[in-house]
Amino acid sequence: MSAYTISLLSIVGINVILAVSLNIISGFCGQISLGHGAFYGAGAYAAALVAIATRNLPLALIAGMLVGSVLGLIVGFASLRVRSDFLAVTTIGINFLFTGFVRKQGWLGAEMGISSIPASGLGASGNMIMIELFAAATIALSLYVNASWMGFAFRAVAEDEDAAATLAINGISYKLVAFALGTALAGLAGALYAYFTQFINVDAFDFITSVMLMAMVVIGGIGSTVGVAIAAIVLTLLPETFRFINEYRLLVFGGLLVLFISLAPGGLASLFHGTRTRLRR
Amino acid sequence: MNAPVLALHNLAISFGGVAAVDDVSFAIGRGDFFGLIGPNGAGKTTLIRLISGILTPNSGRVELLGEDVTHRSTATRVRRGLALTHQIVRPFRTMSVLDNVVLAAGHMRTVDPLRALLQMDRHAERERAMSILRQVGLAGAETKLAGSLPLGQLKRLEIARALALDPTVVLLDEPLAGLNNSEAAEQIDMIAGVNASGVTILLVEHNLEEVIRASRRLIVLANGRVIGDGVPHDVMRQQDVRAAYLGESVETYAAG
Amino acid sequence: MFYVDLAISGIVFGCMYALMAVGLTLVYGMLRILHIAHAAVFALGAYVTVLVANASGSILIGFIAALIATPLCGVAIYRLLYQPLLHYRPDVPMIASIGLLVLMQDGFRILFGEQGVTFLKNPLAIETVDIAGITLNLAQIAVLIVTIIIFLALHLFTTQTRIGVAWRATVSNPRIAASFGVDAIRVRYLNFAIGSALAGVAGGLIALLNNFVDPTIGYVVSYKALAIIVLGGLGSVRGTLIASLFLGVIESYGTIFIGSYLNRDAIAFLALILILMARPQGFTGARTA
Amino acid sequence: GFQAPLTGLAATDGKSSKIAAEIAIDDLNAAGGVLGQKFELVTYDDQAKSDQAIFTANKLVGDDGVKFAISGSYSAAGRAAAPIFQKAGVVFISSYGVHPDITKAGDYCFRLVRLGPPQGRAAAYFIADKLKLKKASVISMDNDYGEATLQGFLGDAEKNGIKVVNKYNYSLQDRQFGPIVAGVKRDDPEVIYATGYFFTAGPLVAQLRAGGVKAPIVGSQAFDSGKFIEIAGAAAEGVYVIDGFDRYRKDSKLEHFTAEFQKRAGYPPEGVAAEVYSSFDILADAMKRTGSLDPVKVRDTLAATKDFPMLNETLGGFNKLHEVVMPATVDVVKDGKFVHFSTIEDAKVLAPPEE
Amino acid sequence: MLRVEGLSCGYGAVRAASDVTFAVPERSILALLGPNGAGKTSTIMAIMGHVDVHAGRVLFDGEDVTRRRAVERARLGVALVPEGRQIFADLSVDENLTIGGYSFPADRDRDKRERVFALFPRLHERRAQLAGSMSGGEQQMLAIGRALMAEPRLLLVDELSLGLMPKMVDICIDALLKLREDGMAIVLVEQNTARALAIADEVCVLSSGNVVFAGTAHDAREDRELLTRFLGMTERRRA
Ligand SMILES: Nc1ncnc2c1ncn2[C@@H]1O[C@H](COP(=O)(O)OP(=O)(O)OP(=O)(O)O)[C@@H](O)[C@H]1O
Ligand SMILES: Nc1ncnc2c1ncn2[C@@H]1O[C@H](COP(=O)(O)OP(=O)(O)OP(=O)(O)O)[C@@H](O)[C@H]1O
Ligand SMILES: [Mg+2]
Ligand SMILES: [Mg+2]
Repeated sequence: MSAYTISLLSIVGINVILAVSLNIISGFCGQISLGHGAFYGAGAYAAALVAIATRNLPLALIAGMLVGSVLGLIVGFASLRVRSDFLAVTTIGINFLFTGFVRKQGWLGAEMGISSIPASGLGASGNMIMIELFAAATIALSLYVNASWMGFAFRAVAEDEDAAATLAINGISYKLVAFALGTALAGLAGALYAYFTQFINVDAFDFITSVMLMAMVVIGGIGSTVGVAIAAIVLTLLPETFRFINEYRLLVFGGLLVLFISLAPGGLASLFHGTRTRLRR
Repeated sequence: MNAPVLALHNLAISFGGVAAVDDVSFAIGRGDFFGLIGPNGAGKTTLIRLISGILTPNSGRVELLGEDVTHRSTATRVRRGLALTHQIVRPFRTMSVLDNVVLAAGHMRTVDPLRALLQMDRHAERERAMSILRQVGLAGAETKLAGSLPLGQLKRLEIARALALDPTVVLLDEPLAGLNNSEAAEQIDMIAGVNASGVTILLVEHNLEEVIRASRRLIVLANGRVIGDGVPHDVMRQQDVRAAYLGESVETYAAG
Repeated sequence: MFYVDLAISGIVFGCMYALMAVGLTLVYGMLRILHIAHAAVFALGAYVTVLVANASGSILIGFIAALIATPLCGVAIYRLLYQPLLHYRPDVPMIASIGLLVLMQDGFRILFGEQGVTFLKNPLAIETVDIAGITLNLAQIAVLIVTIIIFLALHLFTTQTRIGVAWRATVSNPRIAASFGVDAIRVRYLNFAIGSALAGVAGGLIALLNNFVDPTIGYVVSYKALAIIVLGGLGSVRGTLIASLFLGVIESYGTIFIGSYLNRDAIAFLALILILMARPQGFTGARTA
Repeated sequence: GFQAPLTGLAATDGKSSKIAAEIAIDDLNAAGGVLGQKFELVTYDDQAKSDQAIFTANKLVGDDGVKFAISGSYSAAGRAAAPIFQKAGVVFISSYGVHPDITKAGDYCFRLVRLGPPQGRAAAYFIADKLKLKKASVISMDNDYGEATLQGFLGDAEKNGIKVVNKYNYSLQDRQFGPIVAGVKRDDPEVIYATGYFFTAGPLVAQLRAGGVKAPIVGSQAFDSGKFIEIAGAAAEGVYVIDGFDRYRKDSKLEHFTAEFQKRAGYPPEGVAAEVYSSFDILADAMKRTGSLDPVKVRDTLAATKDFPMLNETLGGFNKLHEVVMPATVDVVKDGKFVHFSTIEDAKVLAPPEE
Repeated sequence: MLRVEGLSCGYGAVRAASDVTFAVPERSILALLGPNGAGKTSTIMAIMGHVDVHAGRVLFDGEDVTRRRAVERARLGVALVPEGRQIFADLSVDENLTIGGYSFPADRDRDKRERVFALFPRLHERRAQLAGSMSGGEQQMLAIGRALMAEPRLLLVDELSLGLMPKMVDICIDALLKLREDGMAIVLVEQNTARALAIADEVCVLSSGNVVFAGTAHDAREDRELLTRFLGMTERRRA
């Protein structure tokens, strides 16, 4: 396998984790978040610092998850107060706040980022295999959550929180759990990314990253784990396959995005089975 | 009367100057069947919202099973044995009828997200949901999306969900609206059956005939205040109740 | 004096934001879609103004051209992109909208060059006026005046006219509004046309202010305007103006006093989050328009 | 192999880079190539982003099997790519990425632009020594280039007796600088030092002047673009650019390049383009002198290069870290053109770091 | 005024009502009755133009409006009291009424508004309240008042008495009778069968989407089988 393929597969795995975890928050629990990049970044920075300090891979991964989920819980608490249609924009704010904060923090490398993150010690292919294993585990977890009573309750909260309350489902705790779980996974993805690039810079976790992740969720079919995972793979590889067209790349990409959503608004999942109705307002 | 399951003490709330509920107190004993009537805008729905915790009162207390729940969330109250139906129906429209009820039947599994995460099996809940759907007359509709049901059936779905919670007290807000006479009669018989099995009922209705037939005690609200309270036939003889509520139809019902 | 200068520059920022965001508010109020491609319409307005002004030699003609091009573009976006997606969750059209923004922005880059365009003659950015010791250039004054006019007109339109009420009724329940003779389709076209025209004017004015238009000019609009319409209470014209001015002034002071801890965008969003924590319904509450 | 940001925020410089690279390759091939072999250019878009650069670097190394790579991109991309080239034993030149880490990745990595800190130091030296001004307001942009340059400037300002009254910073999306103008007006400095790209520098300078600020403005290298003058118009007059590009110098190679670039791009070349062109030039020169295409040998020859005439300056040589040692040109805008103002030769000021 | 000929309607592949035929002349009330899910709402909404028509025609004043949009039908003089009220929740009571009269010039707006307020004084008390915060019955009054603002020639009422107290039901029924006298044609869906039959001229009964009775109200009142099987009236209750 060439180094190029390995690096590509690594990013694919990371993006799968990110998209599937965002789907837990936005798809299952209905909390639209356009700030997933912030949790991803928080995980990456936490892992980078721990990795440099301890050179211990498991510790760094755990640190990434922990910081991601703690931040997620804070945002979750904040989100409880805002009206649901404000949430998307509030989370955009979280993303800008995160990048704006990091840019000015000397101990986080500020504009310069953090480099010389120690290698995982697994080698490029070992790294890639680890990432894929985590991606598979994330997908499995997501499928399980959806099949469990938690997933069932998520759906109720997503559709009508007040009505859910009359069935003894406490929307607040479910939202918090969704945020904590989704952002912990995003933190994990960040940690894996830090090991993958060995150099992180806040630009990798900006608003555009968050938007791309949301695009993966929507294109995959909101709420469908498999659809979202496939979309993450496709949306990561697609721009690569037409790398040769260079400066027309974004143009084509934007065009395809528009075209796809116009033709299959229910996402990939709806192409396979009739989940269209679930996506209706 | 045995120990009250639900007691209201001087409840009051107002919206921008309008006193929607004004110093309301009463208590419902276990197994009782209360009717709550009153003119449009009297404050009945508001009262139900106060009891269920969707609204918090400006003053007064709500006691459920002897415990002060005035500042508890709706979910907590439901966990303690309260169930309610909405006047303006609120099903989970994108779920099947069955799932709507299964979710309610599984409320013990979903009280806490972490416990919910560890559980998958829905067999028992499905069985129970099916039998409740049969009870409310929705058998055959279980696979339909709740969003496509006609209004009359949505009213039944609301009741089915409430029953699936296995409640001690049920608050019903106009469960008969949108049903024709015999459907309404069936429905009220069904509710009476539920009451007979020991569940306490508080019923808000404008279908007087049925309320009077089914409830053992009637409370009349007007402008947020209780203006009548007692055995249905006695209350309906009160002049002010008839004036406020019945207008020209007084004769029709006086005969009853 | 310094503090007054800062306040003035904050108000100019605020007016700029208000012009960028008001079209977005209208669209959001009507369709509950975060119309991110609004930023591309805005950029289109900026490009058309500059290019036509340069070709014709008159800035006014540039603005007129933008006022023709942007409504057409907005209505086309509604008809071709959003209308078929109205029955889906709002995130679906939002992502389509983002796709369109990427497409259009890159289209501008390829069509008009990555170097951007500049007015050949832009006296408004150069000539200044001194009012009580405050120096403003003509472009800034134009921004202030246009903002006042537009917001007054819109406020009166949405609250005082029957069309305005119909507009809000369509927001609330389009089917039933139609049952009373409110033509939801026409109202929506009108909505997009007006919202986009405002974006076009905003684009032209900001081109004047910066004396420069490049493909990323819409980028700021695409996210900051979102913060503004949320602060304004989503769908509220009055709220949008208040929120814009507020953010403008906060940013203006913020860049000077806490600029070394947080950048300007972060300051704006910090303000947004803090305010939403205190007032979850934004500045003007949930009422539309 | 060549990578450049063809899309995204940095697309302007990316396009210039790409054209310059194409001219360089055409010129080299027209001259018969090197050692009988023609050059082949493989270009990828890295969007000036680190993760994209990892792909493109890996693709260049793995799929295309390039032996020599040049980056016409910013630091983030260069930093991510450098270790990959280093590991693969590919000679890598960063034409204008200013972050120190790029060359720290290893001995295969070179840089053809002055690092941020010495650029800032040069500015401080120029202000104190040539302009003889003592009281400065500093405006810097929020990115690694801005930050690095600022640090260099602040570090040396005091030494040169310059008092920095106030520091301001802005982000690359900003085009309106009202608060900064207000602040500078209050500071009433003798001189303003600013970093920025043409798209921020143009509006910034115009607004400073419109706001009534008269103090001379000293700009960083990235001011260097005809577009800057176009945007700022008359306000650009008298602005100094440190480490500028002396484009009207009499030099046949430069004249040829300028003409060719103008033809292909439709606008005159900036410093960025010149740097990219020279990157190819110097690499080919090293190959010729080595007499072989073996990357290890070419690397060593390249490291030993002395007094090589680049388009913008004459390269003195590379230091231990493969950083450039060369004098700095200062341009000034006059009658709507960048013209040569002076040259800073002081080796101590311009010395790149050794580690 | 209104003729419905062989109308079949539904939602996509779902058929809600088939082959419905009836006519409502000026100055008359047609009661559209039937058990839950019979297709009454669907038929009403198809007449208004909100539900897909699969077959058949809707004629208004002899003119075929089957392909017309709802807006155009509204302008021809059709108004709707929809099932479940569907008032404009974030508009004030006054603004809801404004929309009711939207198809007509504003000049007579005041008179019409006064008439509505005379019928429902509660609405007058709450002119500025947001409609969404009104009680169920108040919203129903608003829905009726809104339709009256249109001064329609054809009024479609889906569940007149829904959520109204008995006194208010009487008031509304009186109002309908008066409107009929003024020449209006009315299609009335009502679950209180006895009251509906008492005021209707014609009756159409649906069950599971099919017409099981069409004829005069007089005939319907005499048809025991119909009353007990489809209209839920038991002997006890008729007595
Ligand atoms: N959020 C609110 N803001 C203002 N007024 C309100 C609000 N909620 C309720 N009201 C008013 O309070 C009064 C009581 O309303 P409530 O819904 O309790 O009446 P109700 O007895 O249920 O009437 P109905 O029989 O019509 O359903 C009404 O006049 C209503 O308009
Ligand atoms: N949006 C929808 N999508 C699919 N099917 C629908 C939809 N709305 C209604 N139906 C179906 O159409 C049939 C007729 O419904 P309709 O609402 O017309 O009945 P109705 O006679 O008005 O009943 P009710 O008295 O309960 O209001 C029902 O079987 C219902 O399930
Ligand atoms: Mg009520
Ligand atoms: Mg119906």
